[in-house]
Amino acid sequence: MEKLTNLEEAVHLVRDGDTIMVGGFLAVGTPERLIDALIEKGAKDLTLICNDTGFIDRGVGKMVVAKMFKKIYASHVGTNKETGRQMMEGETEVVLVPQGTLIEQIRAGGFGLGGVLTKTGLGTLVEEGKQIVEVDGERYLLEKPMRADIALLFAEKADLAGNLTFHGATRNFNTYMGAAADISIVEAGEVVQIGALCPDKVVVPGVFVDYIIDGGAL
Amino acid sequence: MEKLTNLEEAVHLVRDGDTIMVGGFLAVGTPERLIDALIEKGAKDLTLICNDTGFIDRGVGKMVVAKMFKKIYASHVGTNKETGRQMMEGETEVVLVPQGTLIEQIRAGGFGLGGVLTKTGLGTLVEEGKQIVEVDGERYLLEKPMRADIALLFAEKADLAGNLTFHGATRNFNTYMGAAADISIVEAGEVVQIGALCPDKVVVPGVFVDYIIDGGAL
Amino acid sequence: MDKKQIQEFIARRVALELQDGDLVNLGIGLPTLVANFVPEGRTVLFQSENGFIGLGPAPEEDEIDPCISNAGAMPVTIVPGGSFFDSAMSFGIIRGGHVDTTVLGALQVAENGDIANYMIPGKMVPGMGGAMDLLNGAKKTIVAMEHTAKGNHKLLKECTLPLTAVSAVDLIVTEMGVIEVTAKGFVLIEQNPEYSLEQIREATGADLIISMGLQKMAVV
Amino acid sequence: MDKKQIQEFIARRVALELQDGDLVNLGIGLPTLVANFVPEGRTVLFQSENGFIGLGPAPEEDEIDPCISNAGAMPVTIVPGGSFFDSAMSFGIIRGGHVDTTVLGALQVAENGDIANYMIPGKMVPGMGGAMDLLNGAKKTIVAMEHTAKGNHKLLKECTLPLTAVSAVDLIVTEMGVIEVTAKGFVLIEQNPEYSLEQIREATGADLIISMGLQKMAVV
Repeated sequence: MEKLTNLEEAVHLVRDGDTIMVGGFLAVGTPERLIDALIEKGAKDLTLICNDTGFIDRGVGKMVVAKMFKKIYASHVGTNKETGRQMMEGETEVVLVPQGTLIEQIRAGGFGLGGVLTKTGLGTLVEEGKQIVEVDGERYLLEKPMRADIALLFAEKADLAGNLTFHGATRNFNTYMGAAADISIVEAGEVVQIGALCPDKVVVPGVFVDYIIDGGAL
Repeated sequence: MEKLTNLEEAVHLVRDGDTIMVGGFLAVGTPERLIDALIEKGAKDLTLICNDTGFIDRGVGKMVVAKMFKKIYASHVGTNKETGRQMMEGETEVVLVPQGTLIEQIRAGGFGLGGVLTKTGLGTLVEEGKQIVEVDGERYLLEKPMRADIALLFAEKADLAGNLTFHGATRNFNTYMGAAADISIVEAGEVVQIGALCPDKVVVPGVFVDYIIDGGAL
Repeated sequence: MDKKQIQEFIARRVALELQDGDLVNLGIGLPTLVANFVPEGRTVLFQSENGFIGLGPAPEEDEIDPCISNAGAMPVTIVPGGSFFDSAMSFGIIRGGHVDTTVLGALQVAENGDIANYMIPGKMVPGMGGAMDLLNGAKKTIVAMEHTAKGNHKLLKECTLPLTAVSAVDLIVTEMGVIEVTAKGFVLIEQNPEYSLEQIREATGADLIISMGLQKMAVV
Repeated sequence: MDKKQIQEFIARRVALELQDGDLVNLGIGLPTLVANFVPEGRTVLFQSENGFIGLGPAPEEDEIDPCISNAGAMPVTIVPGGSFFDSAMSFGIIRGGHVDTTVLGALQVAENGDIANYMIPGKMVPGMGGAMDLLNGAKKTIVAMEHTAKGNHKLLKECTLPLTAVSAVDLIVTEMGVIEVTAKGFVLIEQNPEYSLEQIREATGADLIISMGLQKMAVV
C-alpha cells in the first residue's frame, strides 16, 4: 500500500459525524497542517478525543473556534476560552477525563483490552455512572476502551512504511492513537525512504499508520 | 544515588523466598552474568516470573537446573526439559500464562493499574478461578497485576542515571519489569556517562532502574 | 509424499492466502515454511511476537546477530522498513487485531473452530506462549497441519484436549485439502486429487461438507 | 509581603521537602517556582507529565526548541540524564507510584486530606489534566498555596467544591505555616512568626491542632 498522500486527499477521509483523535499536548506535537486543511475542507458534528483543546489560534483549538465539534473528550480545556464558552452555553458537550486515564483508554482501544482499572477518579465526579471492580479487596474504576474513526497525528520523521520517530515532548498521545483509530494519518516533519530509519530507533511501528503527509520542517 | 555496582553486591540483594522477574525471550535479552552470579551465590524457594524458562544451559533455565524455584509463572517451558521434569514430578509449581497477558500483568503491576481485561484465555484452563468482567456486553477475563521483589534485566546500554537503550529483539519483557519490581538490577552491555544517551532514544527511563552492572559486550 | 514434502506442500498452499500488504505471524515448525512461498508481486510483512515486524530470512553464519532471533530463538534478519519493540507493543499489535493472518499448527481442531495446540495433560505441557493471544487477536486464523496424527483424527466434532481458544479457526490446510470452518461445520473447498473424497472423509473425525464449488487444491 | 514575595516564600519552604534523588512533579503556577530553590547538595529530577524526566530551566530566546516545553506549554530544557517518553509511560510513572513528591495548588483542602483544585461549577471548568493521577499516584503530595483566598477559607472541615481526589494531601505549605494532614486532622508543625497562632486559626476553616514540637517556619 502506498501510504504517502497529500493534505487534500487526507482530510477528505474525515466525514461529518466522525470521531477523531488528535495528537498533541497544548499544541506541542499537533499536526497543524492537517488541522488547517481540515478546517478549510469543513466537517461538522465531529467528536474529538484529545488531551486538551489547545489555544484558539494553535492546535486543535482552531477547530473548536470553527465549531466543528459536538462532543469533546479531553483532560484539560482551560487554555481555550472558546471551549469554555461553548461548554457553558451548551453548544458543545465536554467530558473531562483524567489525563492518565484518557491515554490508557486509547491504548486499551488499540490493544484489544476490555478497559482500564484505575483508582484515579474514585470519589470524584469522574466516578459517576461507572462500574467499580474490586480486585483483592481494592476498589478500581472501570474506564472503557476508546476508539475513533480517524486519528490525526504528528511525528518528527516517518518512513514510507509508516514507521515513526519523535523528538522532544511531542510523543504524548501520538504513539497510541494510530492503533485505536480505523484510519490514521500522520503529518511528519520529514518523510524518508524505507530503510532510512534504524529499526532500533522506531517508536511507532508502521502497522499503526495508514497515511503519511509530508508536513515539512516546523 | 550511585546506581553502578558489581555482580557480587547485586546478587546479594536477592533473598531466599523472593519473587524475581527476569527479562529475556528464550535467553535473548537475558542477563546471563547476573544469573551465573546468582547461581554461584545461591538462593532458594524463589518464585520466577519470566516469559519462558530458556534452556538448560542458557538464560534463566540454568537456575531451573540449580533448583532455585518453588514456583514459576511463564508462557512457555517447552524448551527446558528440566522444567518439565520438575513440574511433572511435583517439585516445582508451574503456572502457564498467555504471553500477552503476562507482559500486561507486569505492566499493570508497575503502572498502578488494578488488572488487565482480556479475552485471551476465555473458555480455556486459563479462565479457571478467575473473575469475569462484562464491558458493554462483552466478557473479559480479569487478570491481576504482578509485582516482584527483584527484577534482573538486560539492556544494550545504560547511562549512570539508569536510562536504557536496546538493540534487536532484546526488549521483550525487559522494558516493564523494572517498574514492577521493588528493586531492579540491569546488566548492560555497555555503561556510559550521563549525557551520552540522546533523550529521544532512551527506551526505559532511569526511574525504573536501581542498580547497573557492566556486563561487557556480548 | 514424505513428511518433508507434505509440509512444503501445505506451506505452499497456505502462502496463497497471504494478501499484498498483510501483516502475518507464523508459528514455529511447519508454519514458518510459509515465508518461503509468498506469491510473487505480494509484499507481506512478518511479525515475530518476541518483538519485531519485518522478520527476514536466516543470516549467513558470519552475519548472525545474537540479538536478532525469531520466536523460536533461531537467528534471523530484519528487512528494511522493519522495527523492533517490546512484548507489550508486540501483543498490543496481536491482541488489538492488527495482525491480518496467523498460521499455527494444531493437535486438534473442532468443527466449531475450537483449537487445542498447547498441551497434552500428563505428557507434554510446553505452554501456550503467544498462541492464545494470536488466536484471539488475529483477523484470520489458518491452521496448517497434517490431516491426521499417526492415523488418529485431528479434525473432530469436539476437542478432547485442553483448548487454546474457542471458535478461533477460520481455515485448515492439510495435505488432503483445504477446509473452511463455518457455522455449519467443516466445509471442504479444495481437494488434493491424490486423495479421494472417501479417504478425506475417513481421515476426518467430524462431518465434512463438500463445497458446491469444490476445486482442485491450489499451490504456489 | 506582596503576592510575589508570598509565593516565593512558600516555594522556598516547599523546596526543603525535596530529598536527594527524588523524582518530583511540580504543578503549574506557584509550584513551578519550587524548582528554583532545591537545597544545595541535593540532586532532584523533575518530571513533566507531558512526557519527560529531567525538566530544566527555560532556554535563552535563541535556544528555544518548540518540541521541548513543560506541561504549561512554556519552553524549557532537558538536563543531561533526562529522557522523553509518551503519555502512557508518563502516567505509568505517575500512577505506578514512581514519583516521590508532587506539589500542587488547591482551591480547597479538607482536614481528611480531600482536595478540590480543578473546577468551580458554572464558573471555571478547566479540567483536571494530570492532577487526579498525580494525587492518586505520587508517594507524597504537598499543597503549596496561599492560606486563604481573598479572606475566604481554603482549609476546611469538608470541601464544598468537586473533589480532585480523596484523602490525598500529606502536607500543606502556606505563607502562614506548614500543616500536616493527619488522621486527627490539620496539625500545625511550623509557624511563620509574622502571624500569631490566633491569626492562623482564624484563617483556617477547620480545627487546627498545634504540634507539641511546633517550630519557626524554615525556608531555603
